[in-house]
Amino acid sequence: ACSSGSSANTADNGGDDTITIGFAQVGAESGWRTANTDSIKSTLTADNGFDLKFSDAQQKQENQIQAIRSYIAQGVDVIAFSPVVESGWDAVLQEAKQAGIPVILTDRAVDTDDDSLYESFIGSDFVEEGRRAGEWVSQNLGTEPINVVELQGTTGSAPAIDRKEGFADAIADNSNVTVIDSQTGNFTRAEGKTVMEGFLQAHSDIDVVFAHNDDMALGAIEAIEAAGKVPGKDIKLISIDGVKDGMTALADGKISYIVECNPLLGPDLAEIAKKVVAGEPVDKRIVTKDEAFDQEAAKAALPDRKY
Amino acid sequence: MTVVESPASTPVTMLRGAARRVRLDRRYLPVVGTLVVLALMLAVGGGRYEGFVSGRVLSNLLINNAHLVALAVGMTFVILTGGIDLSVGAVVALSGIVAAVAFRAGMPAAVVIPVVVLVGTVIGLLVGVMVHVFGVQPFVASLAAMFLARGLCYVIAPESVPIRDETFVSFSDVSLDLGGGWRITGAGIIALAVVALALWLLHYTRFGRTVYAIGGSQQSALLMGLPVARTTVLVYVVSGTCAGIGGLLFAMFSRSGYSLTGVGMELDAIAAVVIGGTLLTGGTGFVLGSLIGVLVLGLIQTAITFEGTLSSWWTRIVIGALVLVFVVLQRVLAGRRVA
Amino acid sequence: MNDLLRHRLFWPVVALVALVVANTAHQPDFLAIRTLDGHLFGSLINLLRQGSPLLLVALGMTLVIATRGIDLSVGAVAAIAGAIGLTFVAGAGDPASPATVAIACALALGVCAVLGVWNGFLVTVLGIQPIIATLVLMTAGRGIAMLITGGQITTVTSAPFKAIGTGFWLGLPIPVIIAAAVLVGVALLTRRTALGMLIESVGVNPPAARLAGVSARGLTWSVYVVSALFSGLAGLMIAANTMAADANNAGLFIELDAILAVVIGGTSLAGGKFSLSGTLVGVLVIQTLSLTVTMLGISPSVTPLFKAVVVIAVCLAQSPAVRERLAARRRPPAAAATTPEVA
Amino acid sequence: MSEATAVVEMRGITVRFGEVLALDGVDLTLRRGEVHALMGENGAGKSTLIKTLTGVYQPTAGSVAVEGRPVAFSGPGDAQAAGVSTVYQEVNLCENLSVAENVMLGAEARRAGCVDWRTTRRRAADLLARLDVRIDPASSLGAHSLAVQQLVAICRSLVVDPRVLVLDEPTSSLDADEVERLFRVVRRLRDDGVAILFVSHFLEQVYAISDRMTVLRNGRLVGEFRTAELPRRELVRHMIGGSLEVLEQIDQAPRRAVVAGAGARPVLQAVGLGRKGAIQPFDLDVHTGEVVGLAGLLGSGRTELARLLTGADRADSGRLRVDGRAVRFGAPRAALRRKIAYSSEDRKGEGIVGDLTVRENIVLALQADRGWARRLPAPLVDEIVERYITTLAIRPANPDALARNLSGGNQQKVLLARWLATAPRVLVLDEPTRGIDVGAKAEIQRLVADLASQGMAVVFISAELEEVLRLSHRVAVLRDRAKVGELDNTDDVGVDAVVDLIASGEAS
Ligand SMILES: Nc1ncnc2c1ncn2[C@@H]1O[C@H](COP(=O)(O)OP(=O)(O)OP(=O)(O)O)[C@@H](O)[C@H]1O
Ligand SMILES: Nc1ncnc2c1ncn2[C@@H]1O[C@H](COP(=O)(O)OP(=O)(O)OP(=O)(O)O)[C@@H](O)[C@H]1O
Ligand SMILES: [Mg+2]
Ligand SMILES: [Mg+2]
Repeated sequence: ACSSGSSANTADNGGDDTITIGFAQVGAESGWRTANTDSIKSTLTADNGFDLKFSDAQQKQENQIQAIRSYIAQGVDVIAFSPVVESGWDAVLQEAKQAGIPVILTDRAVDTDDDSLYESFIGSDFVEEGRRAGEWVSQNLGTEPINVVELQGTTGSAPAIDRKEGFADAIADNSNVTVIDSQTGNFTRAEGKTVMEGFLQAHSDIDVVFAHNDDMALGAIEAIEAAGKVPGKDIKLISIDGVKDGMTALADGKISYIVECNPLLGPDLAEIAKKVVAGEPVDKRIVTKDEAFDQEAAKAALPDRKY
Repeated sequence: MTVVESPASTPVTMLRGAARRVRLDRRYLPVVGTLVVLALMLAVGGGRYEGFVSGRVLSNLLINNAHLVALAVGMTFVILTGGIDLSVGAVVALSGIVAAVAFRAGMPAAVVIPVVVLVGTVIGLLVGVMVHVFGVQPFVASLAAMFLARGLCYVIAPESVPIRDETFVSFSDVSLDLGGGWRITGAGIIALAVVALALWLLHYTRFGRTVYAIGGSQQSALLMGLPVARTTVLVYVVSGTCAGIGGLLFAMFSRSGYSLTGVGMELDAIAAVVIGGTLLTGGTGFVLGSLIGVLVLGLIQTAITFEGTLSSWWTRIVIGALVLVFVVLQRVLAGRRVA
Repeated sequence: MNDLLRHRLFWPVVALVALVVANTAHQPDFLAIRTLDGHLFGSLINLLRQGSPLLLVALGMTLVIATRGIDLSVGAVAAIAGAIGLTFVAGAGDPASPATVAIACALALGVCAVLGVWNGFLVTVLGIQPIIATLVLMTAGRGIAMLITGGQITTVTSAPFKAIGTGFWLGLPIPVIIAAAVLVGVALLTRRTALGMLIESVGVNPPAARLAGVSARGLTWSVYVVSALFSGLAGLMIAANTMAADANNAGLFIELDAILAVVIGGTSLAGGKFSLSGTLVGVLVIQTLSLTVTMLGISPSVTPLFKAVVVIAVCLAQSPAVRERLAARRRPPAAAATTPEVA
Repeated sequence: MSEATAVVEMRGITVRFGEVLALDGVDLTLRRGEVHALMGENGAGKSTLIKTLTGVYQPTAGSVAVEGRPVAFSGPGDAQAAGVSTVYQEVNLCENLSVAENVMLGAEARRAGCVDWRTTRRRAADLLARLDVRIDPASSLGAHSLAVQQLVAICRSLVVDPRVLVLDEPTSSLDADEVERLFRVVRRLRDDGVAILFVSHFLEQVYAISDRMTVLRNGRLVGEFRTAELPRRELVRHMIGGSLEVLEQIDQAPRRAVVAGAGARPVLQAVGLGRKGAIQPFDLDVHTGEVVGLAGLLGSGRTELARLLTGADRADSGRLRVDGRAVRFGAPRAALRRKIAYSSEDRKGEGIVGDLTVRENIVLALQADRGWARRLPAPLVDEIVERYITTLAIRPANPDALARNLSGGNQQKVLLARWLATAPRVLVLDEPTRGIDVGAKAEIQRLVADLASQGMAVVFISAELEEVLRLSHRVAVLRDRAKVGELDNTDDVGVDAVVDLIASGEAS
């Protein structure tokens, strides 16, 4: 009786137009991710006409694929997910397609030849983020020779690769800016601090720190202060994300520039999901509006910063 | 005597035979315990979630965890000798990457597939040699191999590399419909074949018996004149090879290679083996138990998805709690063992 | 000379010295120790400070391993301790008062003790294999920590709390003082009393220890409690280091480093004889290794390779087979025992 | 017997372990169709010589030849392949496997690359039947008592049709009946031309079975002798080296003292104590100053009884009283609190803590009883350790040696020292003289008698009925895991009376 998983879900086949949406989240590995989850959970509510099925993959692709398969078996109306990795989704997306369930990607893209496997991608452009950070450094600080150290994200992860690439691109034609060292701080404060301490030992002439996220920058600030230097003066910091702690540090002048990576994808997702279910056409690529902040902008934005 | 066998006698004797076998071998108790709890979980899940006990969901258990089955099988060999192999998660990543990069370079599947499995074999051999010849503790030897494999991954390709080779893709698309929503994929079949091969190796070859003997007491096995050296090395080779196969299966599953896959997968494999009733001290356990162990872990994951509203932290807590409930129930059913 | 060469810790110490030499060659003032405002600064001091949490965790791990156990939950416990400590301070009326911080720490350590009791209960009473028993808390523990912080990275400003991670006392970093005190305490407790011998007897031959009237259960149980307590202390240090309770990443994979340190230090995972000084050396090797990666500017992608090479080198040099060969070259040939045990 | 051809020739074997010179230029010749006894005190080097023969140890100097060809086995596997089959001193089998698997491991019958379990099991059953071991071949080895395991180990050595059979103390926990059965097999093999090397501390057995013997002392060769031409006293003199003091001790070994205060309240009293599947409910009184012997055949339940008395296993019926007060032992610790100590028969599995030193092993129980916080003061430890090393002649007399490096007999002495050091009121000794040489055995027997006369109560288990009878005031007889009777050991009670009781279940 209950053999066919694709049999219609009983919850929404009447006149009632609640949309059942399965969301497979990466995990809760950072404050950014938590804000992202909160945004999705608080937007896709019953009041807004959604029945959200949420799962957390704990940073494992296999768990995410498993969750998507399970959503297919449960016969949801829409599947949305933030892919842990870029590639490796063809098979399961094919299954979703065969079951007639549209898929929306958030935050990170997938690498596939077959565009028809998903309806739309909502998220930031990591390369662009790195490029914007690089451009700012090049224009504002690169007027004289400076030495930059880079705190990379988790080795091999898409944001780390893309942000590094974008940054390198942007400073390529400014001979004043040299990246003298680059290590991974795994996107965490503690490792950001440890690595920065090492940098400070190994190099006496660091002018700028480029951190792939705020957390590592915050760790680096601790290290710089502990070494008796003043962050923002002796050593300037640039980072990406714009979480509250980072913005506070920016407002305090400890960080000099932050490129935002907006985690509040809930509203966009809700809108797209409704359109997709209604059969309306949607853009294949929806890049979220990411701002960039300097000290003044941060002071202005901080009071109503939600995350 | 030419007495016509009464129709009732066959099932009765069969039952009696089964009962005798169960009574005879206390060693099977942990596995039976695991099975019972698995059934219990299915019953509870079925009552709680609609469509939980369906052919599709249950088939997915094997489809989603084929790679883990291979890893757990290899791990069973190692754990039976009283060792442990922490390198398997990293080997999965490494062989996946090697596969992806080789395919990207345009090599044919007929070359790539054996090479990928061989990658695992070589790493396993390395661990085995360190453990046996140099007397390095298995935990450390395999940890070093884990670093090594992970490092090689980053060197080969830090980014995730998709696999587009047509032979490979079409092979990983193989899916047999068994009716009623039940299906099995090529990966699933390979995994089951690995299990069958392991069963044969462990129970019908001298190698297998030596594995158990070493787990019982390495010193005794040595004094009994068994080939302890060769077997110890081989066990890690088997585990490495299984990890290579696991990597292949994972590559089929995800159609990509990525240096960060399989972080912590070794712990899943170990957990599956132990849940399946194998003692970490070595000497007791069954490969079928490990298969069931994998299914249990998969079922826990499925239950969590079906629950549908758990936040990240509750997910972790619930997984921990379910593993606990499972292990405790299994102990109760299998009876206390002298530790 | 021979005795020195044959010493258990000879090769780990050689590795340590080699790493320090490599760093010094690359950065001549690596060994320099400066004073700034009466506080000691320098790479070596940093090394010790960064290694303090690992040393604490590894000390607890050493004891657990001596009883043939293993504790995978240390990282999760550390995360919980940090979460409790900082969340309490954040919620308190006066985050900067030492009293608040003292209560926060006591609370965190108290909870850790309970977690240790829980682990010990699973292992000794229910008889679950240690690796699985502690795997439960390893998985669930981070969830609990996140539950406490609400999934956020709790950030607080509180000078006394911060001192646990980065403060100085008598010119020395406070974490180093704490870790050293714990090390000395454990050493005294195990070697000046009979505790060490009893723990080892439980690890070597549990049935024999039981018949000899050793309360194996009590000892095993308390070892897990101690391990959890030390992990909790380490967790507070980690949290205080950045003044942020990161439930996900605090102490991530620290269990592997700790086990590695214990084993490099010559304690066998099969239980029995343990060496605290060995663990100290192991911790220093691992910590120096990480620092070396940064100091020498080794590319992140080959970092694990570099670590693998060093670990393999140390382990092989330490291995009985190689030692036997080295020894054989120096002394008249000895009977090579293929089995360690003799009837 | 004429000089038959030499199958094994070991010449000038020297083995050194660090500082210890375990063997120093020892020769050994085994001839076809002879039973050759290897004799020597504990630690003389017998087991080491055997392990050198089978390739477990590589000699520092010397040569080994089998059938005239020089060999250098790299391990027991090699030796086995060359027809040298060995039963080592400690039972070296795998408890996790079944009896049949243990017997056949490495020699399983195979068909088309697969183990043929049916044939394998049948062959195991045949071998077991040859030694008259009546146990289920499919049962798990760990479920059997040490004696049964020893028999299984012997069966195992016969699997491959050996040319040389080495038996290192195979009889140490067998009773007379089992020994006789073993000897029948040994004699048959000898007649088939197998060379047999036999180690035992039981002189009667050696004289009953061997044709020739090689005597070692302190790792050196004393000489090779024909058994028939060497009187016992002479043999013992060779083994212990000149002084005949010990011999006198053996001759005047203590005969039991007068039963002290019969009717007084027993120190330890079991009423209906039992445990399902292990031993049926039994009553037993043990008085101060009394030695109670337990007699019975192999597997009759003596060990189980002892374990219930001392909290090693938990009883599920009946009561236990100490000084008339009811007690309940949940663990050996509780028993030790009341000064009741149990020395297990399984010194490898439950006795010696191999990785600890001799010193630590000796004080372990005493220290455990004091609690961890109150460490025994070093001078006291040294005094205790010193005392027992001397009294029991533990060799090497180095308190810092690792216990696992001691010879089997010396490990047993260390174990005994551990229990004596706790100064127990009731001492339960399960096979305390297992694997101990003549001199030390006499010493231990005397010690037991002395302790009893000083007021200690002793429960004494031994496979040797004579020994039990010589020491005990009373003998409790067990059969089929039940206590079937009790004898006051007056002068007219002999071995026969006990055997009768075992056989009939009724006191004569
Ligand atoms: N691995 C080892 N390391 C150090 N010393 C050893 C080792 N093996 C044996 N010995 C020493 O060698 C000597 C001979 O021991 P062996 O076991 O051969 O004695 P044995 O004659 O078999 O005695 P027993 O009758 O008690 O079994 C002993 O002094 C023992 O302590
Ligand atoms: N754990 C166990 N499970 C099942 N049977 C057991 C177990 N332990 C012992 N037995 C069996 O119980 C019987 C009694 O064994 P026990 O060791 O008490 O006898 P014993 O008189 O001391 O003999 P031995 O001379 O062999 O020491 C034996 O037949 C033995 O095989
Ligand atoms: Mg011996
Ligand atoms: Mg017995």
